[in-house]
Parts: sequence; structure tokens; C-alpha cells
Amino acid sequence: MKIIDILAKIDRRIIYLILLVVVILPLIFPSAQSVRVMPPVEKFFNAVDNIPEEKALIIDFDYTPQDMPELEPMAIALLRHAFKKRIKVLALSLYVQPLGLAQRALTQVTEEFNSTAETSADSIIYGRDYVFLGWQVGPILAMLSMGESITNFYNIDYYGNRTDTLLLMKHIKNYNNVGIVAALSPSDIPRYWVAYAQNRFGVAVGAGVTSVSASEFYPYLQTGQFSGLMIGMKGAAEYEEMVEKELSVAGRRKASESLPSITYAHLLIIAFIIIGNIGHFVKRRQK
Amino acid sequence: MAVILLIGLIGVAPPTHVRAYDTPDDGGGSIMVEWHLSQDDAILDGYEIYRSNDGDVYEKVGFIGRNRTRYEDSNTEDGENYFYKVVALKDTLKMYSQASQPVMSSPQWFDLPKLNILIACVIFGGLILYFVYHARKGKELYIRKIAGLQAIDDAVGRATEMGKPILYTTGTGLIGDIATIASLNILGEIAKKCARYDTQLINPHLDPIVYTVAREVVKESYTQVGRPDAFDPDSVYFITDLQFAYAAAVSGIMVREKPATNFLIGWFMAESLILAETGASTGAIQIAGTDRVPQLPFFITACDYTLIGEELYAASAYISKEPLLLGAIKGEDLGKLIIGAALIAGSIIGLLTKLPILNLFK
Amino acid sequence: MNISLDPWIWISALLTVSIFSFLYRDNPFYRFAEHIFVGVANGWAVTFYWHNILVPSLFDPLFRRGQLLLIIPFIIGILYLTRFIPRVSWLVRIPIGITMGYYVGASIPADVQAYIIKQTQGTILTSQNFQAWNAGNMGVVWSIILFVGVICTLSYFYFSKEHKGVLGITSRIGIIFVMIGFGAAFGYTVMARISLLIGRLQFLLGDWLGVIH
Amino acid sequence: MKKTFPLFLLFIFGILGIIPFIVPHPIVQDTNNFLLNVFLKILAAFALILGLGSLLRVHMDKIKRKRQNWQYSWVLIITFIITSIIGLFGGVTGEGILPTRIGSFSFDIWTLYFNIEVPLGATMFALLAFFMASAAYRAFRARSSEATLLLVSAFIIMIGVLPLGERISHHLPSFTQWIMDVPNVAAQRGILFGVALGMLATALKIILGIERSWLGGGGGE
Repeated sequence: MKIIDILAKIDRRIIYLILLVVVILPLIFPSAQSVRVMPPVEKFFNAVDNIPEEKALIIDFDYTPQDMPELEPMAIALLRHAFKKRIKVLALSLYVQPLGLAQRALTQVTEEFNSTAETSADSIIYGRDYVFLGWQVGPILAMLSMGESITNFYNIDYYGNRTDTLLLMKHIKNYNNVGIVAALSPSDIPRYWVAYAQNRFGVAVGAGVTSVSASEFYPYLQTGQFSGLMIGMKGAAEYEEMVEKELSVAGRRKASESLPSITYAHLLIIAFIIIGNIGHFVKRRQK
Repeated sequence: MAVILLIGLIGVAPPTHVRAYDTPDDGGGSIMVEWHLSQDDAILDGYEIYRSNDGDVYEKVGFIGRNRTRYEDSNTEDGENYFYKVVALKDTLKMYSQASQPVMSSPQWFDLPKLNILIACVIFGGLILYFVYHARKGKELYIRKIAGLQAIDDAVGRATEMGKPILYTTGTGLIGDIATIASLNILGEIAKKCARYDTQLINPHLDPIVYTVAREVVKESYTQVGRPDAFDPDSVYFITDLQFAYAAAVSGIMVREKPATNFLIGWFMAESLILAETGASTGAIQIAGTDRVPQLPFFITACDYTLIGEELYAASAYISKEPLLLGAIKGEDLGKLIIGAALIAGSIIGLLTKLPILNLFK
Repeated sequence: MNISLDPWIWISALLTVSIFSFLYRDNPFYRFAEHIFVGVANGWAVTFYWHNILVPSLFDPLFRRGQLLLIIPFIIGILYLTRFIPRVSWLVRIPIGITMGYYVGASIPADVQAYIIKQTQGTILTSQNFQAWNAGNMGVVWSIILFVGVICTLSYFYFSKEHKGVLGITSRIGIIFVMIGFGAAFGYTVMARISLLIGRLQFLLGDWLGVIH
Repeated sequence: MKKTFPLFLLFIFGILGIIPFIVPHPIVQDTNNFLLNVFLKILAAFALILGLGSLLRVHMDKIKRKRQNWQYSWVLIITFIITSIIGLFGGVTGEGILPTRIGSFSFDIWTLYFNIEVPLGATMFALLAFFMASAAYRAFRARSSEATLLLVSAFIIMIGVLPLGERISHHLPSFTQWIMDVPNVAAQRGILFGVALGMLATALKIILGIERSWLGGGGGE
């Protein structure tokens, strides 16, 4: 009877504390949970995987520190996929703020590959395997201009090199030489890619979005406007899973490592609801 | 001759049937160009669009991918004649189409596809206004009970008994958010009750303009009940226009001043649950209301009473008990009947006929 | 462990911890962080309004390029400050009236378009809407459930009649839809919020303390 | 005059707000752009002066009367003044007359923004994870059949979005999506239809001067 009273009235601070522990422990002692890959991510992976040799993958890094936990793992997984399969990568940001985070992801994955590379053919080399186009003013202008010529719009890259001098850009003229645009953004940006790049130039678009905005983007997948869709931490974890299983690329899987935190937090909240209801019902019966 | 032969060998056909016309329903400065695909569309790089003032010298104005038959040239001078040619592009090879007929762009005074919206505004607005003026004649109107409203009196009374203040926030909306204005109306009535019972009111703000209006509203309420002297100008104040800084400060007020009642009424974003949970932890009675559907689940779970969606607007009319304002509710109800009827009628037409009924609601 | 040596990381981290301490109770650290938050936010607002609005849109064009038309918003803006002068304090109603009038007016067609016209289009039962689900024959069923749900929910908001008889039944079905919807929206948001928390913890444990990474 | 003139202006500007929606002509659109991007923004800037005045007054008063927690009012005022000085004189691009960097330590307005405002905001936002847990525990009690529905649908979604949901049943993720797409959207639309009518009524009452509590007191006609 006493226990029932306690269960029906747990102090909120105890709830907070247990939640904190449940979220924090899996982060300190990471273990990647294996996940079943769902069709939207599988489609995405296959679309990237099937990019022919002469075409490139555009990755649009448009996440900020706020949405980094969900979207950065997607960027890392995509880069690992592309570098492993020697798919040419064009990285860019449509806003200024995400530039630093894009740079961070590129450096991380490049180092992962280069630390084990023995020959120059094995390594990932800037200008040959990937190019960081950086940022130029006007998101929509960028989407439209790249339909005609990428090097004309991004005439210098992030590091100040003239893009037309870079080896990779010699064969990449416009969207006709692009396999898919992967837009990683918490906002409306993936929709703009469809409206401006796809509708006018026919380039394929895949999107990585946060879990809150998922329902807005589902219809685009159903109509085929998106060639793939990653949603939140779970979507990122699924892509990580595919990269590891299909291509055997090892490396930290931050999204997969965060999933236990999310799973335990959900289960904890559910458990608290059940406990609260048990307390509530027993007390009501006593009355 | 040699050039023609070369093209014949490679076989790139130009696009045909190039047609240009003034872009309809726009502000001018734009011409639409349409064409039929080149027979060799599949191997093209895309289409270049060329424009000329005299039909002689052409300059390139745009480029669009293959398998596209439309281009909007949004950089034209109104009232000038233009000719267009579309070019099938393959590497350095260009095949020009025939020129279009001359065309002029011009601005329009009315956006025809939006006519349905205008009609809807007139129908629903007219209904509401009809009932507003009808109500002037003093006809008694029945309005069903709204739970959150009944609680307001008790809530103010409780604060008075406990000798604690009342916190009222209009949320993070700006003056252009209609929910903010509805909230200001309710604030006015609650300020009157506070003035009568001599209960302290705390009213912090996110938007400087809303703050300015709120101050006038509250001051007026104190004057109306004959207590202008009791109005404390510092009870209504501005904090910051940054959403989460505002949430942090209001949470601070909740735990420090320990209001007996928190009113969270207006336009809210993610801060809804921050405020509602902090308020709940201090044991205050909480009455919330918003038309922001994504935030409603959080108010419903964390607050004692919640005005859902339209109830917020009905409440602002109901609480003042002015027949003029109440009349609007009757008009809104009739509007709901019309929407329901339109849905049913539209469905019947849509199911039984092949009429493009959805186009009415574009 | 490799703790950060960047002073800004330390400032961010200490402020972050101070805000989290509010979960235990109100305390001096939270109060400190809260007041810094508000102070800096307002300093930022002053900067933004000055450099991005007043100078480029008012002072530069008015005083340097002589666009005299801008005297009008300048004077009307100053009217806000008449509030401190009791005799003419009613003039403050002019900028308020203008601002309110414009935004309220602009909201009318926008609301009718977004909330009435567009939603009607999506709810009407037609074969086009059935196919939009991409669910084969079930699309018809989903559309009908949606249709019934919309009409019943709408009937809950019928104010000028008691909820008895038919209206009683439909409004009750409406409430069922509302409650399922609210529960779903709540449950759906949890994941996003936990992700935000993970983000902050990764910052504290990774960028600051260097425990993870 | 004191009431009629502001009401008249409100009506005129209300109409000016409606017209650009249906008239694409450049005369109208250009006027509208001027109103929206210049005129109203300038007015808002002056309103901010009033707002800041009120904030400072409240905190100065707190300090003067040594009210509870008055010391923190100093924190607010000092950080406000420092940030304003850095922002006004250091400039938004760091090219103002005030130096915003000592050695490798920079303190320009963007640095303040990204290292104070952004983390503080993100942390307030992250508090929601905790608040959702406590709100769910307190409020999700099966008191009535409605409350039970709320609880059950939250339950299903919370499990359905996890990788775990997929393991329990292959149908759970798609059922989760179905709840979001069908009953949830139906409820939202029903509510929003009502909201639109409520908004329309309120907006009309304001523009036509039927609802005029915003005018406040001060007499006059």
C-alpha cells in the first residue's frame, strides 16, 4: 500500500535523474545496435551505389549545431559510402553557418581512409576524389546555376582554388554529370532541390531530415521525387548499417550508438506511464 | 553545307513549335517559352533559350535540362517585342529552332487563379459580419459551455485568497498573429478581475509591439473598473525577443514569484511545454489556450484547462459578453456548416462525375 | 580524457550545465545564466536592429542619399516614444494601428487559402485523392476515415447548439480523433527531443570534457 | 480624433495588407515590399526602444529597492551593455571601430552569439526531453476513455518509431505512420477549419474597428 502511494507520486527529479542516466550511459559506453534497414534508406543507398563512374554525388551540408546529432551521422555515412566506392563527391553548403560542420565531417572521413591507405591510389585526395565547393550567395541561385555550369557558379572552392583547375571538375559540368543530390537539412531545403534542380534539370534528389519534419517529406518519397529518404537518428543508423554490412567499412557509428539512448528513454517513459497508472488504479479501487 | 552534313551524321534535331506568350497572372517582366522536344532529346545536354529584340541578333537568356518543354524568361522589359529561339545543345553542337512569333510581356491587375480565395473570404467574412450586426438588435444567443472559461473566475479568486500573483503570457507570437490579439482581449478581461480583487498581475512579453499594446489594454481595464490608481506600470513589461531566452526568464518568474495561476494563452512554439511543466511543478493552476495545433498536445497534458483552437477565439468574444462580439460566433458556426456542406457536395460530385472538382480549391 | 582548452567552449559548457541545474531547482547558477541569456539577447537585438535595419534602411538612404520619403516612417516610428508624454501619448496608437492593420489584413487571405481552401481540396473524396495515399484500394478507406474525422472534429467546435443528439455523437467521435491525434503527436515528438538532449550531452562529454569521441 | 484617426489608419493599412495577395501589378507589389521590408521594420525598431526601456526600468527598480534577487539585475544590465557596445561599435562583420580580438581570443558579436545564445537556447530546448517524461508520467493516466485513447496512441507511436517496433511486428512502423497520416491529420484539419474561421472573425472585427480594446484608455473619440 505504501509502495503504491510512492509509485503514484514519484518526484519529478527522480524521473529526470533516471532519464539522464539512461541517456548518458550508452553515450559513454557506446555499442552500436544493429538495425533493420527500411525501404526509404535502402533506396537511398542503392541510388548512391548505382552512380556510374563518370558521375558525381553532391552532398549538401545544411545542418547546424542544433540538428547535428541527427544529421551529421548521415553525412559521415554517405561520405564513407562514396569514398569506399570511389564515387566522386562535391560537397557544398547553401548557408554560411553549416560550413564549419561540413569541413569537420569531410576531414574526419578523409582521415579515416587515409590513415590506412598505403598508396596514393588508395588514399582520398582533394581535387581528385572530392571537392568542397563551399558557399556562394543565394541558395536558389546556386541550385539553378549548377544546372548549366557548376564551375561557373562556384568559380573558387572553399579553400580558394579555382574550381576549373581541379582534376575532378574537368568531367563534371552540370547536373547531367551528377548522379544524385543528397540534401541534409532540418528545413525546407530538400523541397527546394526538387522544385529548382529536379523540376528544371531532372537531377535525382535524396534527403536526410530531422525526425520532427518527417511527415512533411514522406509524400515526396511516395511520388518518387525523392530517390531516398533518411529520417532522424534511426534513418542515419540504417544507412550506417548498410555501409558497414554491404561495404564492410568500419568506423564509429554515432547514430547507431545513440539509438540505445533513444530506445531506453522511450521505454523508460513508457515504464513511468505504466507505473503511474498502476498507482492510480490501485488507489482508485481502494476508495 | 559541311556543317549541315555533320549534323545530319550525328543526328541532332532542333526543338520545334516554339511558342512564346506573356506569363499570365503576374506582375510583368516575364515571358513563357514552350516548345516540342527535339527528336534526339535523350542524348542532349539540354536546351538553351535565345532571345532577340529585332528577330536578327539573338542573345542567350537561359538554359534548362533535357526532357523539359517550358522555360520562364523572367527578365524582360514590359512593352517590348521579343522573338525566341530554342537550341538543342549537345556538347559544342547547337541546333536552333525556328523563331517564335513576337511577344510582349505585361503586368496584370488581377491574379485570376486566386479568385476562389477572394470568393471564400467574401462568403465567410460576409456571414460573420451579418451576424455581428444582427446581434446588435439584442437577440439572445446560446453558446455552449467552454471548460477553460468557467475556470477563469475561480482561478482569479484563488490567487486573491492566497495573496499570490497571477501570471499571464501571450506567448511568443507577434502582433500579426491573430491568436496574440485574441489573447490580448482575454488579458483585458482578466486584468479587470485583478483590478477588482486587487490581485497582482505579472505580464511579461516577447514582442515589443505586443508589449506596448498589452500595456494600454491592461491600463484601460484598471480604469474601466474605477481603479486607475491601482495600475502598476511595471506589471506589464518586455523581456527579450529571443524565444528561448524568453522561456528561460518566464520559467524563472514562475519558480520565484510562485503565481497561484498561470495563463498561457496565445501563440506558442516549443516553449509551450517548458512553461507548462515549470508552472505545473510550482503547483499553480494553469489555463492554456492556443490555435497552434502542434503545441496543443503539450498543453493538454501539462495544464489544467486548455482552450483548443477556435475555443481561444470564441473565448475572447464570450468572456466580454458583448453581443456584438458574440454574434461573430454564430457567423463562424454557419461557416462550419458551409465547409461541411462543401466537403459533402464536393465529394458527391467528385465520386459521381468526372468533373475536376479539386481544381476549384487550388 | 582530454579536456578542452578553448575558453569559449568552457563558457558554453558552464552555461549549459547552469541551465540543466534548473531541473533540480531554481538556484544561483540558473539565475546567473538566465540573466546573461536575456542580457546578451537584447544586446544582440540592438546590434541587429541598428546594423541591419536602421542604418541600411533608414539613416543611410535618408541622410546620405536624400530619400526624403523615409521621413514618414521615421516620424511615425518616433511617435512610439510619445508614450512618455501624457498630453500626446495617444499618438502611440498611430504606429500600433498601422502595424496591426497591415499584418491583420495580410493574414486574412493567407489564412483562408492555407486553412480553408487547401484543406478542403485535400479532404474531398475523389479518385485523385484516393490515389494520393499510394495504398492501392485501401486509399479509399483511408480517405473515408479522414473525411469522417474532419467533419466530426469540426462539429465539436460548433458552439451555438448544445452537444446532444446527432451533434452529440459527431462531436464525441471528433474528440476521439483529437485525442488519438494528440497522443500520436506527443509520442512522435519524444524522439526529436531526446536527440536534442543527446546533442547537448555530446557537446559536454565530447567537445568540453573529452570523455567520448 | 484620438480614436477615430488610429482606427482609420488601421483600416487603410488593413486593406493595403490584403490587396497584394490578389494584385500582381508591380505598382502594388513594389509598394508592398516597401511597407513590409522598410516601413514596418523601421517601426519595429522604434518599438524595441520602448521595450528595452521597460526592461531596464523594471531591473533598475529592482536594484534600487533591493528586491529579492536584485543582484542578478546587474548581471542582466551589464551583459546587455557590453553586448550592445561590442555589437554597435565592433560591427556585425568585425570591422567596426572597436577591436574584437585580443591575440587568438576573439569576442565579436557572432562569437558571442554562437557561444552564448546558441548553446543556451539549445539547452533550454533540450530540457524538453525531461519535461516530456515528467508530463507523460503525471498526465497520462487512464482516467476517462478519452485520456486512455491519448495514452494508447502515444504508446504505439513511441514504440513504433523505434527499431524495436520493427522487431515486435513488421506492421508496427507502417501502422505508426498510418496513425500520423490519417487520424492525426483528420483531427488537425478539423481543428484548423475552426481556427481559420475564428481568425477571420477576429481579423475582421479588428479591421472594421468593432474590436478596439487595443486602443486602451486615455479618452477622446
